[in-house]
Amino acid sequence: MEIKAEIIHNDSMAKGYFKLGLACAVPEVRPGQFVMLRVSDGLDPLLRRPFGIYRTLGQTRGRTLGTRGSSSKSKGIEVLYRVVGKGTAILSGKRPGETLGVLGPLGNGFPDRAEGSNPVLVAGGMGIAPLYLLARRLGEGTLLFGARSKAETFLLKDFRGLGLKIKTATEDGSAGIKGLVTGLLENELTPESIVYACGPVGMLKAAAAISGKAGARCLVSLERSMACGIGVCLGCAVRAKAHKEEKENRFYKMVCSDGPVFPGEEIDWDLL
Amino acid sequence: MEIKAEIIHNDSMAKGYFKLGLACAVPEVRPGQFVMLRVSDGLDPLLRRPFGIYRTLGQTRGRTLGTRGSSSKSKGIEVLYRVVGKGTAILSGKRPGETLGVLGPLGNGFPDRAEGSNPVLVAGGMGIAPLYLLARRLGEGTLLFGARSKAETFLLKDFRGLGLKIKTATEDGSAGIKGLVTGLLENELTPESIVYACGPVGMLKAAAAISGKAGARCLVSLERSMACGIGVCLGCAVRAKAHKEEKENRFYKMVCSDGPVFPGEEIDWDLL
Amino acid sequence: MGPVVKKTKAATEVTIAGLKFKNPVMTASGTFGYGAEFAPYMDLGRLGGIVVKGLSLYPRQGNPGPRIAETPCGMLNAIGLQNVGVDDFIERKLPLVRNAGTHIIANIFGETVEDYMEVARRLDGAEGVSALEVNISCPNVKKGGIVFGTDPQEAFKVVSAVRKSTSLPVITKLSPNVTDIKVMVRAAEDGGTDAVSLINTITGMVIDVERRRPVLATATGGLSGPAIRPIAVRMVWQAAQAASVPVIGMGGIMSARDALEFIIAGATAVQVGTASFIEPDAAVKVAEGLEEYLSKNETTVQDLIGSLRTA
Amino acid sequence: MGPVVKKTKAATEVTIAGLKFKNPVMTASGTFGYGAEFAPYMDLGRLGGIVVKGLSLYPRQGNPGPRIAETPCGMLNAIGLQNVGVDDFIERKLPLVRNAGTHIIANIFGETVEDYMEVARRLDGAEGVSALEVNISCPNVKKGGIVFGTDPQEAFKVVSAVRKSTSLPVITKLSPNVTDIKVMVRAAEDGGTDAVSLINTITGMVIDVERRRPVLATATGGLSGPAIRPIAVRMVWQAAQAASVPVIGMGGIMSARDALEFIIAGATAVQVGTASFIEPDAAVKVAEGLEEYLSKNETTVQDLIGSLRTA
Ligand SMILES: Cc1cc2nc3c(=O)[nH]c(=O)nc-3n(C[C@H](O)[C@H](O)[C@H](O)COP(=O)(O)OP(=O)(O)OC[C@H]3O[C@@H](n4cnc5c(N)ncnc54)[C@H](O)[C@@H]3O)c2cc1C
Ligand SMILES: Cc1cc2nc3c(=O)[nH]c(=O)nc-3n(C[C@H](O)[C@H](O)[C@H](O)COP(=O)(O)OP(=O)(O)OC[C@H]3O[C@@H](n4cnc5c(N)ncnc54)[C@H](O)[C@@H]3O)c2cc1C
Ligand SMILES: Cc1cc2nc3c(=O)[nH]c(=O)nc-3n(C[C@H](O)[C@H](O)[C@H](O)COP(=O)(O)O)c2cc1C
Ligand SMILES: Cc1cc2nc3c(=O)[nH]c(=O)nc-3n(C[C@H](O)[C@H](O)[C@H](O)COP(=O)(O)O)c2cc1C
Ligand code: FES
Ligand code: FES
Repeated sequence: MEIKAEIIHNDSMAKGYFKLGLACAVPEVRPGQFVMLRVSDGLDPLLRRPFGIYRTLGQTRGRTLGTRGSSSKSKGIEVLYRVVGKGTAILSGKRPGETLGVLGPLGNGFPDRAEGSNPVLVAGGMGIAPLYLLARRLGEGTLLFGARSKAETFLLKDFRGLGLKIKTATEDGSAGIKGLVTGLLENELTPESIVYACGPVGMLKAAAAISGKAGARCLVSLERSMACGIGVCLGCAVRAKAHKEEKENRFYKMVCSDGPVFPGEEIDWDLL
Repeated sequence: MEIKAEIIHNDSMAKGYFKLGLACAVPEVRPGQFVMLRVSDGLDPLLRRPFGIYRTLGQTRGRTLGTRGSSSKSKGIEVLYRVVGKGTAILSGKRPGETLGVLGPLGNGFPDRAEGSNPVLVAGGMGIAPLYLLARRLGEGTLLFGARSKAETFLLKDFRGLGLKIKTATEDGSAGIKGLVTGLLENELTPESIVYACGPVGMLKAAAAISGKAGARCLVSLERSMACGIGVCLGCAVRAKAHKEEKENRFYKMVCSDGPVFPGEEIDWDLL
Repeated sequence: MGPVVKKTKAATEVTIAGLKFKNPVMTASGTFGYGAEFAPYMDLGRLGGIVVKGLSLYPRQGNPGPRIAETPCGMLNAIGLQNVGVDDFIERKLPLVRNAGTHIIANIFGETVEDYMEVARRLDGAEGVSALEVNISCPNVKKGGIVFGTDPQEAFKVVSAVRKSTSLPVITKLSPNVTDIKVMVRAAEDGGTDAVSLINTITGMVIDVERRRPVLATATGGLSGPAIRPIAVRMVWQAAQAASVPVIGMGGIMSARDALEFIIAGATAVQVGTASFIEPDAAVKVAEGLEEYLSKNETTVQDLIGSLRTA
Repeated sequence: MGPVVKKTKAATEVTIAGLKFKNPVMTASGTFGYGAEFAPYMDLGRLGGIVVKGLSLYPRQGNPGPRIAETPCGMLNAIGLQNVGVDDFIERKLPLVRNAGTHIIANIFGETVEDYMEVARRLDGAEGVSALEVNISCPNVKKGGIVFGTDPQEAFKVVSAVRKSTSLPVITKLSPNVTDIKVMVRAAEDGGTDAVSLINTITGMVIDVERRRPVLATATGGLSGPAIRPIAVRMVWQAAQAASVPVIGMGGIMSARDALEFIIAGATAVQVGTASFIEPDAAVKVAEGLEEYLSKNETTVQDLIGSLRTA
């Protein structure tokens, strides 16, 4: 599952936003799953970085790479990322032809859609990335996109034409309505809605609360600093509401192996 | 003196050997001086790496760089290096257009040639690099080059036509005589000779001993792990023979600031 | 019986407290789960041993998050010793690895000497446990929270109590947060330990300067990874000089070269910790690299142990 | 006299033992020579202070080489406290920096308590020395080589002896190689110190696995650089909680962000060490970055000191 993948492309989409294509044979990817990327062969930064799988690539462009596991369904993956710190800065300097260590796909991703449910996707900024595969699979419903300003709406490009209605909210009002994306959510919900949310923690918390009030299910995709990505370091814990009936009665869930997608009501947002 | 220099070229000369051109305005360089290069902006590797200045570049090829200090004599420097570890491996992956931190020129280099002396340059492998500027300045004398095999003789290319006789010794006999370069030295020396040597420490020790026996002066260029390159960490100490007349009567000399060139008889080779 | 065939001892084989290890490379506690989690990434049988996550008498939930932070060439953790508890381990985790073809070592801890004893007792009969590793880097609740592993008398008490509670070999895992590691080695030996392992993590802290808060919810945590390796090698070297029992070395091992530093300094075996987070099969790669070094240098681990020349 | 003009205190100003520092960024002993060596690279007057290379009663030659080794995100050194001796310092080095517009702090050490006292006495009258920093991480030859800085009683002795030998402010520089730094803070305070500074280097070792020898000629050396920063921040935080005198923090500071960790943890000032080897003007850059942070956040160093919220 640890693969040295050749970089197919690593293109700037907008200032500080990049689209990274990796040639690696991966088993079927569920929407919401992620990979751990090693951005440097050196010892600093030491840990891998987690990134959602944006989409799978059927055909590798550029040179093809001899990877193991020939029964795999796709020849590569794409990741969208924003430069926020040391690791993503290093990543943004990589060029096609270089190789990166990839571990994944990891995590459980989004559960299959329940019969008759009415999907509402809620994305905050870069949080839209793990929702693309889901949107494509669903092929209907609504996508609510929140951003700081119009500049970030380029992230919506790939989502147009997938069959979802798209509504936008920006903090400065430069695109869509002025305000938070959770404002849009309130008007969108029915008890048949199923909400899929990814973005900043404040947004997720609000989405879970609003959904709960409307009697709708809400699935949130969480982010947490990770060391291993495979459930063994116990570093990426989030506080869950204790369930008496559960055998281990664990307070803590691991974002990497129990998630990264959780039912919103399972999370103890105050103790997160 | 700390300059961000743009890489003009970083070309492989042979397997594991590179020629690095840096666009940086440097004051006049004395043969035998060196620079400290920062091979990574990150924290690992932490320390700069020392490299002899192979030659100065009158004209920068490629893009020119706005550097400070306009009274400088040259617009760039060239360094020859061999990949031996982590730092040089990272360096070899750098491409033209990237920038590197350069500190220098540092150290004292070779002293001016004494009247009537007969120069004999002795180089072991990559140790030839700091001798190029010297050879060009001298324009006469003899260069004795020692290498493992013929494969390394490409290092001699720039030295041809400078006016020096060149003699080669290889360990496997694939070029020149079979044996060590110090073997050549014995036949070359007269009391008027002045020997300039750079290479592995065993070679330098032998060169100093052979020169001493022949009554010739010998100047050796030493290598030592360095942290600062400017005489303040006191990390690059070599053992010198104590001189009673010297004020501080120091046993230890700093390769970076007292050297890297020392009279062979000043070094305590057994305690080095 | 047929003729006696003299078997050549494998170059990588080592013996600790009567246990034969096919190679001296184990995984470190808390960095390899209960073992089975890593089966998809490697053949567990290639390992000298697996030290499982620290076990307590009852399940522990661990600390609130954030529990980890990256540091220059290292990481801080404050997991809070989350674990399923010794009974659940025996019932549900151990069966998954007991036939993996490697030694399973149970790392144990407690907040009182009695805790340690009871955990040791419960593991005593457990099929498939080869040895106990006693983590003494835990606060002693009865002594006002001072850490067992920083006070030689408390260390002695806990080690001798465990020693009396089990027939398994006992490895004492030492804390590096002490002035003189040799004193701790002696305390563990006096307590009857069969081996010592070190180093556990070094206490550290990272501050988020924008929020003016520690990054970890618990303020401080344990530093691990290559950043601490020079400190670990030094302590293993000091411990090996003081110890009459075998020493197991760890702290920042990322490669076979790193493992060799510890062995040459005096370690009979090594453990690979943080590296397994970055490359799940890091420990197997270390074992393979070690084999390569041995055959290239025509030597054995046995000959390398403590072979450091300092004169 | 003219009208009294109330001066606004600069946001970066701090006071330690009655000395005003224009900013809280100094250079660390042993990493900045005697100061003048760095004049070509910066305006020394931009620094809060310069702590010079450790001075002993007589000149010292230092250790044989190799004296340094690189480690992951750090370096080991065993310079052996090579220095020109206190008299030569006063005569030849001090005049070069005494008018640089920054505080010159003399770092001193000895092998006996008497050594320390005599060095302190000779510096007492020296024009241009603002304070003494007493390095207690040295082996006490009379006590069989145990380090002054790891035994609270010995630390107390040396600090109180220096205290009596000088009218200059006394800063005690603590060793991190101890179980409990708070005990050492108290010993220094009992000895009459005006401030404590920490951390000095952590003992470490690197082995050349091909030669099976330590890389350093002295086997072990002192670890510095970003690798140790989490340990240093933790110790400074602990020291600041225990101390009633100001704390000066250091260990792996490479940037203003790093310096802020120490200040928020409770340090009144910081020292930049290893970073000056990599960028000669690192300390000035730290001071500049600090100014930027303060103006961006509209705050002062004074308000940041110990502002860590842990609840
Ligand atoms: C499951 C999951 C999926 C993600 N998907 C994406 C994605 O598709 N696109 C994208 O741009 N980002 C994504 N992120 C966030 C991404 O992991 C961080 O932005 C990245 O790790 C920052 O690394 P850095 O070195 O640049 O930042 P630094 O701040 O220098 O990193 C320091 C440490 O903090 C961790 N860290 C910092 N920010 C985050 C964060 N938000 N989440 C987790 N760890 C963090 C780093 O991994 C590293 O260990 C995802 C995170 C998770 C957990
Ligand atoms: C004055 C001087 C001039 C030099 N000129 C040249 C030159 O022109 N061309 C060239 O190829 N090499 C030259 N060297 C050697 C060069 O500095 C080393 O090869 C290089 O530092 C190795 O770095 P690394 O990270 O690849 O190796 P690593 O072994 O990974 O380095 C680890 C540490 O050891 C130090 N180190 C390792 N080898 C040496 C060495 N031989 N000398 C000094 N420090 C070393 C490194 O600087 C680093 O701190 C010179 C050295 C000195 C002191
Ligand atoms: C996330 C994490 C959890 C750990 N949990 C334990 C534990 O439960 N018991 C224990 O004795 N050591 C524990 N350790 C310490 C390691 O076993 C090891 O001693 C230390 O990390 C140093 O080795 P390394 O640098 O190779 O990681 C843990 C370390 C880490 C990083
Ligand atoms: C090469 C070197 C020499 C040092 N010499 C001294 C010294 O003479 N006296 C002293 O008190 N500390 C000395 N130190 C310790 C530093 O002052 C500082 O405490 C330590 O390096 C940690 O800070 P840093 O990580 O920023 O370097 C020295 C450190 C180094 C790296
Ligand atoms: S990142 Fe290690 S358990 Fe989740
Ligand atoms: S490298 Fe620092 S003194 Fe020479």
